[in-house]
Amino acid sequence: MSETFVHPYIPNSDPAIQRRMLESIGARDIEEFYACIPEALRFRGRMDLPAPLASEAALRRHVMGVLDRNRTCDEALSFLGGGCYQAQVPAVCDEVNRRSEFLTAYAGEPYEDHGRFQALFEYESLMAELLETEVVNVPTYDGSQAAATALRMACRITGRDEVLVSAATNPDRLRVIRNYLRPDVKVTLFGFHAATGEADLEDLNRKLSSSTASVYFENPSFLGGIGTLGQQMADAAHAVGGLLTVFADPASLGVLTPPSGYGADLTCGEIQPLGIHMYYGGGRGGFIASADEERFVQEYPSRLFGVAPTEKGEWGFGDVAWERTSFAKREDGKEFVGTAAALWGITAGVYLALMGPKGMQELGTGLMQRARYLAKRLNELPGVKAPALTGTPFREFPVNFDGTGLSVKEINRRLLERNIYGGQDLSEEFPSLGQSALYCTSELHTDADLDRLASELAACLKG
Amino acid sequence: MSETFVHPYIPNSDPAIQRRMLESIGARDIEEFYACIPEALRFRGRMDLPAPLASEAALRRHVMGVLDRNRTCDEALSFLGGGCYQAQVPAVCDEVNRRSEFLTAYAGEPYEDHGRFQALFEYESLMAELLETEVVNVPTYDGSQAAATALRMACRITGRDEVLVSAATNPDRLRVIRNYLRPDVKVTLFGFHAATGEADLEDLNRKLSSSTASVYFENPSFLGGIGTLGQQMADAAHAVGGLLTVFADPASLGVLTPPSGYGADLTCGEIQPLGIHMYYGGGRGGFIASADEERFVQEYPSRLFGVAPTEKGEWGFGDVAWERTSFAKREDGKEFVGTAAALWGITAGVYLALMGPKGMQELGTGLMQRARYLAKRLNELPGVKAPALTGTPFREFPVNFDGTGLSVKEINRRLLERNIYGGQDLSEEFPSLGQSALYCTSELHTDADLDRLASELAACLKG
Amino acid sequence: WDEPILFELSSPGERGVQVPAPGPAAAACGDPLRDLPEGMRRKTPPALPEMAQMRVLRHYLRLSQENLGADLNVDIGQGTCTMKYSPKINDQFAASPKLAELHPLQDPSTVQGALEILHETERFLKEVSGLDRFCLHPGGGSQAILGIGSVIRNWVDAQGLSGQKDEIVTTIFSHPSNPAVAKIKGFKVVTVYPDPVTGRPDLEAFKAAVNERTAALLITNPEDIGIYNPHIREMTDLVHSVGGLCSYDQANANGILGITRAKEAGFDLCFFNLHKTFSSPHGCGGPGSGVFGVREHLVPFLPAPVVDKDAQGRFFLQYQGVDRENRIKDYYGVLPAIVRAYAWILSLGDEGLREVARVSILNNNYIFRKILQIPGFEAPYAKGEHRMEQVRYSMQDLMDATGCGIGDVQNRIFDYGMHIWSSHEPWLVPQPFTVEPTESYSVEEMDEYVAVLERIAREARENPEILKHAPHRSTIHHVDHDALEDPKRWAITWRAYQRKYRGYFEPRS
Amino acid sequence: WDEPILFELSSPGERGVQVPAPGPAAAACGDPLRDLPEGMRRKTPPALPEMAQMRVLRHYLRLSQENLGADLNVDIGQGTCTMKYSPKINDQFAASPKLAELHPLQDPSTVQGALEILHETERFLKEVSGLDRFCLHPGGGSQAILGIGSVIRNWVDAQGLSGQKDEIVTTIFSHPSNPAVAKIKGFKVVTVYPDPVTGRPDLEAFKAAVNERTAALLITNPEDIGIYNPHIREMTDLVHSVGGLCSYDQANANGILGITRAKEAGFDLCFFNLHKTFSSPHGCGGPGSGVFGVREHLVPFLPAPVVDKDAQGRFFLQYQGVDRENRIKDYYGVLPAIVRAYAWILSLGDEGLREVARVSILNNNYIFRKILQIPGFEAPYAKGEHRMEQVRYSMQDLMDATGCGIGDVQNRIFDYGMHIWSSHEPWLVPQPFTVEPTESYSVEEMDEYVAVLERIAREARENPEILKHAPHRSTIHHVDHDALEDPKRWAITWRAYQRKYRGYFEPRS
Repeated sequence: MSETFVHPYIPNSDPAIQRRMLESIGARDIEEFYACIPEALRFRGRMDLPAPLASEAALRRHVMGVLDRNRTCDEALSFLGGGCYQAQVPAVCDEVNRRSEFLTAYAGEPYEDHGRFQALFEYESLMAELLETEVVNVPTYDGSQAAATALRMACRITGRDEVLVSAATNPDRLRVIRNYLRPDVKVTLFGFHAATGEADLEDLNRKLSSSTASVYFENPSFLGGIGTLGQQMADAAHAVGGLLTVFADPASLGVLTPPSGYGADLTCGEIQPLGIHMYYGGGRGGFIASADEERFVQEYPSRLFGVAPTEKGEWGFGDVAWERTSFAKREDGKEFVGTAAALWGITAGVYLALMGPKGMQELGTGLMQRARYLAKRLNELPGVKAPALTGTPFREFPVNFDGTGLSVKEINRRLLERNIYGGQDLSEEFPSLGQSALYCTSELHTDADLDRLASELAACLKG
Repeated sequence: MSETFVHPYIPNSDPAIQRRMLESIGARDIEEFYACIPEALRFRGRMDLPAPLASEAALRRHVMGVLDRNRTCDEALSFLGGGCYQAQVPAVCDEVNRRSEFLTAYAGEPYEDHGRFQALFEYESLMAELLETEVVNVPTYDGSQAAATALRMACRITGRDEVLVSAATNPDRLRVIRNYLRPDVKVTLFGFHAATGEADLEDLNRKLSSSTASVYFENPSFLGGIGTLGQQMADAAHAVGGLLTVFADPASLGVLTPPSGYGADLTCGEIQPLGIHMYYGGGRGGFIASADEERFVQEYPSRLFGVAPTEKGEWGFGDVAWERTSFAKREDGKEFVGTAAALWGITAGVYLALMGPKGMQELGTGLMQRARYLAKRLNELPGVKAPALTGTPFREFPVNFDGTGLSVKEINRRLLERNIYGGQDLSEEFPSLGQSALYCTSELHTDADLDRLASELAACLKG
Repeated sequence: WDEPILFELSSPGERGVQVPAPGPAAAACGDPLRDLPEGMRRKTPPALPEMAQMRVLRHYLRLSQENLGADLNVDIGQGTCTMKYSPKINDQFAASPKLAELHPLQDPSTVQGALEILHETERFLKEVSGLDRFCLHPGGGSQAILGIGSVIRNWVDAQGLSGQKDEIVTTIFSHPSNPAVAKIKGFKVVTVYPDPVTGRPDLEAFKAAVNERTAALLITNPEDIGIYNPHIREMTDLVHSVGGLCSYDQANANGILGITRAKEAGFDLCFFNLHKTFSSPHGCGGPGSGVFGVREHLVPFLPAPVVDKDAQGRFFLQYQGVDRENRIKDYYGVLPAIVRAYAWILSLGDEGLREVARVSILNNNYIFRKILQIPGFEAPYAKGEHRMEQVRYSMQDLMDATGCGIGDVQNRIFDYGMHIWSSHEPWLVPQPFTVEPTESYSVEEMDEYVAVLERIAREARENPEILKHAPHRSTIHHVDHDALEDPKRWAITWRAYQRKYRGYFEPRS
Repeated sequence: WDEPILFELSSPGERGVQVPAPGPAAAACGDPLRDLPEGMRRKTPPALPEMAQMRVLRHYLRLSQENLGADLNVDIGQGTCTMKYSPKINDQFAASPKLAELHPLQDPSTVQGALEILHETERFLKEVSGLDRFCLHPGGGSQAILGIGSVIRNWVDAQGLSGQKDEIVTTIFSHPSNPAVAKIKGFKVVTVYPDPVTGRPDLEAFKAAVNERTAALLITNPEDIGIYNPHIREMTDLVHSVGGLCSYDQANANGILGITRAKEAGFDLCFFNLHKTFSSPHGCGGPGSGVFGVREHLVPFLPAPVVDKDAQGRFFLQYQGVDRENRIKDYYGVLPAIVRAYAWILSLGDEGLREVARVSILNNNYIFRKILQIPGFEAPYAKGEHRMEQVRYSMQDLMDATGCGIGDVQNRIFDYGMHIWSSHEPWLVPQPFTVEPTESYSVEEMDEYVAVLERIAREARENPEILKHAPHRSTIHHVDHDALEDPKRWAITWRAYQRKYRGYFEPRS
C-alpha cells in the first residue's frame, strides 16, 4: 500500500510497523516470504477490480445504492412461496443472531462457547417437541440437503440402494436429491392423483420392493396440499422393510400431526419459516430428526450436541458420537460435515421459544384460513379455478387460469405492473396442470391484501 | 385484558397467573389495590387511543409505513447545517450503542456497571485531548444546555450576574441561553462586523464591566466563519475579571486551535457531529470542559466520572465530587442533574477512537476544502454572492441571493422539486444579510454533489 | 475482561476508519489552513489513540459485557426508576435510517412521518393525562421539570407577580430536580415532610406552607415510597385558591395509567418520562425523553414549536399560540425515544395501558409481601396497607443486628448478577432501598430477586465479612472512593491522570 | 451466568410474541382443521416453553455472553480457520431489509440489486482465481467441495469413463471434506502423505498414486501446515497427462491473494470460503458461503443458474450453457455472506487484497518466531524456512516433559479469555495446534496471545494440576464426555433427557 494509506481492517498496513516487524523476524522484505513460489506461478498482473472504496461512507453509499435497486416483498404484495416463505420475523430473532458473540463465534470448546452449545442444544430440543422425536441435528445447509442426507441415512440404515420419491416433490429439491444420491442410489418417482394432489398408492405399491430403502414425500406437498395418507405409506414402506422419510413444513406442526405420528422414521425439512429472512433464497437451514436409536444416531453426518453432567453439577454440553463424523474419520466418516447454518438454528430456537405452543397453533390455523379465503375469492373470478386441486391446502395452492385464455406469464406481468408478485408459474415443471400458478398466503396478509389481489387480478383478466 | 389475550410484554397478564398471585397476597382482586384512590379522582372513561396493534408484525407494518413518509438526507442532496450536521456515522458507533448492555444499562454501581463507567471516563478523556483541557463532563442534553450551564457556572465562579454573548450566535441557542439564565442573569449581546462576520471588539469592550461573568461566542460562528479574535476577547474578558466561554464545533478541532489554546476558561459544544445520527434534531449531547481547578470542578452540575485505584490494582471508576450534585443536595446542589445523553457520549468516544488524530485532521481539512470549492462554484452564478461574508468558512457559509431577484424561500422551493435541500433561510433571523441562506457541506459530499448543486441552482435561477 | 484504558491500546500508525476524502476538484482548492492566522491553526494533532477498527470494536464490546443492563438481569432494584422491557422491535424503528437521517430544518413535506409520530404521541399523552397540550422537546425528566419551571416563571412574570409569587412548594419524596429547578428559576423552595405514620405529605404542614407567595406546587403522587396520597385534590385546590399553579411529577406513572389522571386531580401541568413509563430504554443515562403537558390557559407559555395538522391533513411545525422564546432544548424532541414510546402505546391501546398499570401494582404487592418476610427488612409508613407500584423499604434492622447496611448489600448483590440502589438522598427512611417490579417481570423473576436478597441478609447475619469485602466476582475490587473527592488526587480524564500520576497511581510530585 | 435450560423457564400462560391474526373475513372461513382426517390433526400442542418476550431475550443474551467470538478475543488459534475481522458496516448491509425481504422467485426486474451483487462478486472471484466461471450457491466450503465432486462425477460420466476413472487423489493435510465428498460421489480415495523433512506432499508417493484411474486431484496449497508446495504445477500436469481434473482447495487463500492463482498453477477447479478469506463471519458454524469456479471446459457442468447481463445492462438468471440437473442447494447462494464479501472486496481493491496477503504472511512469520521461543513448542517440517499464512506446531515436547498436552492447554487457555484448537485429525503432527493470525491482528495482539501460551507452558512445568483441572473461570466445569458416547446415557434433546433422567442426571431406570 502507499505510504499514506493505512487500512482500518489491516492494523499492520502501516509501513513503519512493517519495518519493525521485518527487523524482528530478520527478513529483508515481505517478498522474501514468497521466495518459495516459483516465478512461473507468480501472478504479476493486476486483478481487474474496481478502485477501492476506502472510506466506509463511500462504501455505504455505493452498496446501499445497489440494494436500492431491489423492490422487496415488503414494498410490494407477494404471493410467492413454493419452499421459501415471507413470514413474520420477530425482532428478538434479529437481535440474537446479530449479537457479535453469536455472529463471530466459531469452533470454541464447550467451555468458552458454552452459550453456543446450549443454544443449539435448545434448538434441537425445541424442534424435537414440534416433531415429537428425540433426536434432531445441528442444522445442515438447507431443507434439500437435509432431505438428501436423510435418504442416504435410510440407505445406510437399511443397507439398500433405492428410494421412492413422490412426484409432487419440489422440482429443485428433487434435483438436489437425485444429484446427491448419484451415483450409487437409485431414485424412482411415484405419482400423485391429478385431481387431489394426494399420493397414488397403487403406483407406490407397484414400485416398493426389497431394494426400497425409503419412501419419501413432502407434507404439505410442493403443490400445497396436506397429505392424509401418511400412515398408509408408512405401513407400505415398513411392510417391505423400508423406512418412511417425510419432508415437513415446521410452520404447519402447531396444527398438523408431525410425521413421527403417522409412522415416519426420518423427518426432514427447512427451518427458514421459523424466523429467518428470505434473503433471495439465501436464508436456509435444514433439519433431520429421528427416534433416539443408535442405528439412526450413528448414521447422522451432522454434529449432534448433547447435554452432559459436569464435575460441579452444571449443565454441560458436547458432541454426541463424534467418531461418526468426517472430522474424525475423513472418508470413513458418515458423508461430510462442515460450516453450515448454525446461526439460523439458534434463530429458529429463539422463534419457537417466542411462539410457544399457542403461537404455533394460531400460526397454522391462520395460514389455513387465509388460504381458504383467498381460494374462495379467486375462484369467483371468471375462468379461474382455485384451488386447482381438491386436497386441503395448508398455505399455498395451485390456481388454474386455463379458462381465462391467458398464460400465467402474462398474468404475472400484468400483476407486476400493479406491484403484485403473482404465484409461481407451474406450467413448465408441471405441464399436466396447464396454466397454473402456485399462490401462497402469509401470516402477514390481511383481509385487505387478499381482497386486493382478487380485485387487481380481476382487472388484469379484463386486459 | 380479555381471557384470550396475553401480552408478550406483560408476563403476568394471564388471568390464571393473576389469580394465583392475588391468592398469595390475600387480595380479592386488583381493584382492591386502588381502593386508596378517591372515586372522584378515578378515571372511568376510555382513553381514545387506536385499537392495539397486538402483533409485532402488524406494528412493524404500521410504523414502517409512517416512517416511509419521510424523505431523508440520504435520499436527497442536502445542504442544511446550522448546528445539526449530516456526517459519516461509522458502523462501529451504531454497533456499540445498540448493544443491549449499553442500551439498557442505567444506574448500576461501579462494580456491576464497570464498563459504563470506563466508557464514559474514556469519552471524557478523548474529548479532553481534542479540547486540550483536563476536565470534561458526562454529556448534558445538548450543546445549548451545555452553553447555558457553562454560563451559569461562570456566574457562580466569578460571583457575577451578566454575560456578554455574541450576536452571531445560533438564534435558537441564544433563546435557550436567555431562558435558562432568566431571571437572575442578564444576557447582553455584542455585535459582529457585517462584512466579515468577526466579533465587533469595540462593541464588546464598551459592554465589558465588573459585572461581566463571561464573554461567550461560537467558533465557528453560527454564520460559519472561523473567528480569529479569540485571544483578544479572552484578554479583554480577563482584564475585567471575567471568563471566556467558547462554543466549539468538535469536528473542527483536528485542524483548529482548541479554545483553551486562545484563553477560553470554559469550552462547550455539541457532540452530534461525532458519530451521532441527526434524528430530526433528536440526536444531541452537550459537553463542558475546563481546566482541572477545584473552583471550576465544584461548579459542574453534571456527573464527572474519574479513575481511582482499587484494592487489587485494577482501574476503578466513580463519581468525582458527588456532593456538588442535586442528587446529593437537592436545591442546594449545583443546578440539576438527571438522565441526559450518556449513550451518545459513549458513541462520540467510539467515534474519536476510530478517527484518531489523522482522521480528525483529514475531516477538518476536507470540510474546509469542500466549503471553499462550493463557494467558488456558487459565486460563479449570476446574482449570487458566496460566501456572503469574507471570513474563512469552516463547513458552512451564507450565500446571498439579493442579486437574483428571488427570495431564499422561492429558491429552496425550486431546489426541493429537484430533490435538493437548499441552505437554511437566514432572512428572518438575520435581516441584515438580506436574502441569504446558510449552505453547509458535509464530508459525504463528493465533487459531483457540489457540482450538481451549482448546476441545479443555475437552472432554478433561470426560472 | 481485564481491559486496559483505551489510550493504553494506541499503536501509532493504525487507523480505525478512513474519512471520505474530498473530490479532486475540492482538494485542488489547496490547503485552506494557510489563510488562517497562526494562532488558529492547531499546532499539534490531538493526542487521540491510534487503533485499528477491530481493536476499537473489541474494546467496547468487552466494556459492554461489563454492564448489567435491564436486558440482562432482574433489574427491579433501581429505586423508582426500574426500566420496563423495551421491545426490540421498537429498537428497529429507532435504528431506521428513515428516522435517523432527517435534518431538523427539512421542508415539512419531506418529514411527514416524523411529524405524524410527534403529533400522534402528543395526542396519546393528552389522553393519558387529560391535559390539553404537550411539549415533547425535553431530553429527560429533569429537563421536563426545567420546562415546567420555565412555564411557571414566565407565567408569574406575565401576571406581573414576579415580586410577590416567589415560593415553590414541594415534598421531600419528590425527585431532587423539582426543588433544584425551582431554585434555578429564581424561586424559594419550601419542602413538606411526610406524616410519620401514613407516609403521606403532612397535611397541616402543607397548609402552613401554602400562601400568597406560593407560585406553584411541584409534587409526585404516589410518591417514590409507593403510597398514594388521597388528599391530592384538596392540596391542588388549596394552591389554586392562593393563585398558584400545580404541577404533577409523573415521571413514573406506571401504576395509574388509565386509572387516575392529572386532570381529575386538579393539576395545571404534568410530565412523563418516556424512558420509564413508556418503555424507552435508559442508555446508561440518556438519551431519554421527558414530555410535559399543560392545561389550555398555559398553552401560550409552552415552548414552540408544537406539531399541528392542517385542513388537508398535512402536519407542520406550529410556532403560533405558543412561546418561541421559552426554548429549553434544540429542535423538537428525542425522536429515537419518542418513536419507541409511540410504538409501545400503539401495541397496547387503552386496555393494554390499563393492564400495564394493574399488573405493575399486582406485581408490586406480590413482591412487597415476600420482601417483608425477610428478617431485617421492613417498610416504614402506612402499615397494613397495600402499596402502589413501588415500595421504599428499610434495612435499618439488619444494620443494627449485623453492621451491614444498604451499601454493603449493594456491593454484594452484584456477585449474584443483580443490582440494588439506595434511593434518593436524603435518607429519611434509614438504610433505604426501593423495589419496583413494573409489569415486565414474571413471578419467577420476582421470586429469584427475593431469594437473592434473602440469601444476602442471611450472609450478613452469618458472615458479615463476605459483604464487607464484596464484590468478589466483579471485574474489579473495592474502589478507593476518597481519591474521587480530593482535588489533588482525582482524575477526570486520562490527560489529568497523566499529569498527576505515572504507572499505577504513583503521584508525579 | 448460571442460566437454566430454556424449558425450565416455562411459565404456562406467558407468551413471547403475538401471531398476526387473520382478518375477520378469513377467520370467518371457520376452523379449517375440521375437514382434515382425524389422523392429521395434531392432538396435543407441541410442548414448547411458554415465556414472555423479555425472558426469552434475556436467556439468549446471557447465552451470547458465554461465547468467545472473534469480535471478543484474539481468536488466532482456530487452526486454519481463523476468522478475519468482519467489518460492522458489512453487517449493516446484510441486515438491510432491501436484501433480507427478497423472495427468490421474484421477477428479475425487481431484484436487480441482488443480481448485480451476485454478478459482480463472481467477476471479482474470476480475477482472484483466473478461472472462467463461478457457482455461488454452496452454503459452506464443504458444500463447495460437494459441488466440485458433482462436477467431477458428471464430467467423468459424460466422458463415458465411469467404469475407468474411479479414484480421487488427495493429501492428508487437505480438509477432511475432500476425501469424504469423493467417497459420496463414488470414488475411491487415495491419500498422499507428506515428506517427513519438507512437509510437502511426497512427490514419489504422489507419482505412484496417479494413474489412468485417477479422475481428479483435490489438494490444498499451502496446506494447513502453512508450507507452500512449489511442485504444484508438476503435479497438476501429471494429473492432466493421465486425463484427470485438478481441483484447488482455496478455502483459505489468505496468504496468496493476488500473489499466485489457480489458473497459473494449472487447476481446472477451485473454491474459496467467503466466510474466511473474504471476511464474512462464522455465525457459530454457518451460514457461510463456499464458492467454486471452473475453467471454460467445465462450465457446462456448473450448477444452474448463474447470473448474466444482457445487452441493455440488465442482470438475469442464466440457465443456458450450465447444468440445471447439477443442483446442490436451494436457490442462488447465501446472500448475507456474499454481500459482505462483495463489500469487503470493494473496500480493498487490487492493491488492498494484495496487502491482505502480504500482511497475513508477515504477521504469521512474526508470531512463528515468537512461538518457537516457547520451550516445549516446535514446528515440524521445513526447518529454517519462512512460512506462509499459518503454522502447525507441536507441543509433544511439552507433553513429554510435563504430561500436559494440547487438550489440557485447550481447557486452560479459556481462563485467559483465549481459545486454541487442536487441528484436524488425524494427528500426524503429534499434540498439534495451528495458529493463523491473518491480517486482522496487530503486533500487540499477537504478543498478547504468545504471552498467554508462554504462561500456560510455564504453568505446565511448574504446576500441571492447574491445567489438569481447568477451566477454573468458565461458566461450567469439566464435562463428562463419556456420557456423550454412550447411547444409553446421551441426550440430544430435552425430550430425550426427560425420558432418560429425572432431576440432575438421575437415571429413570
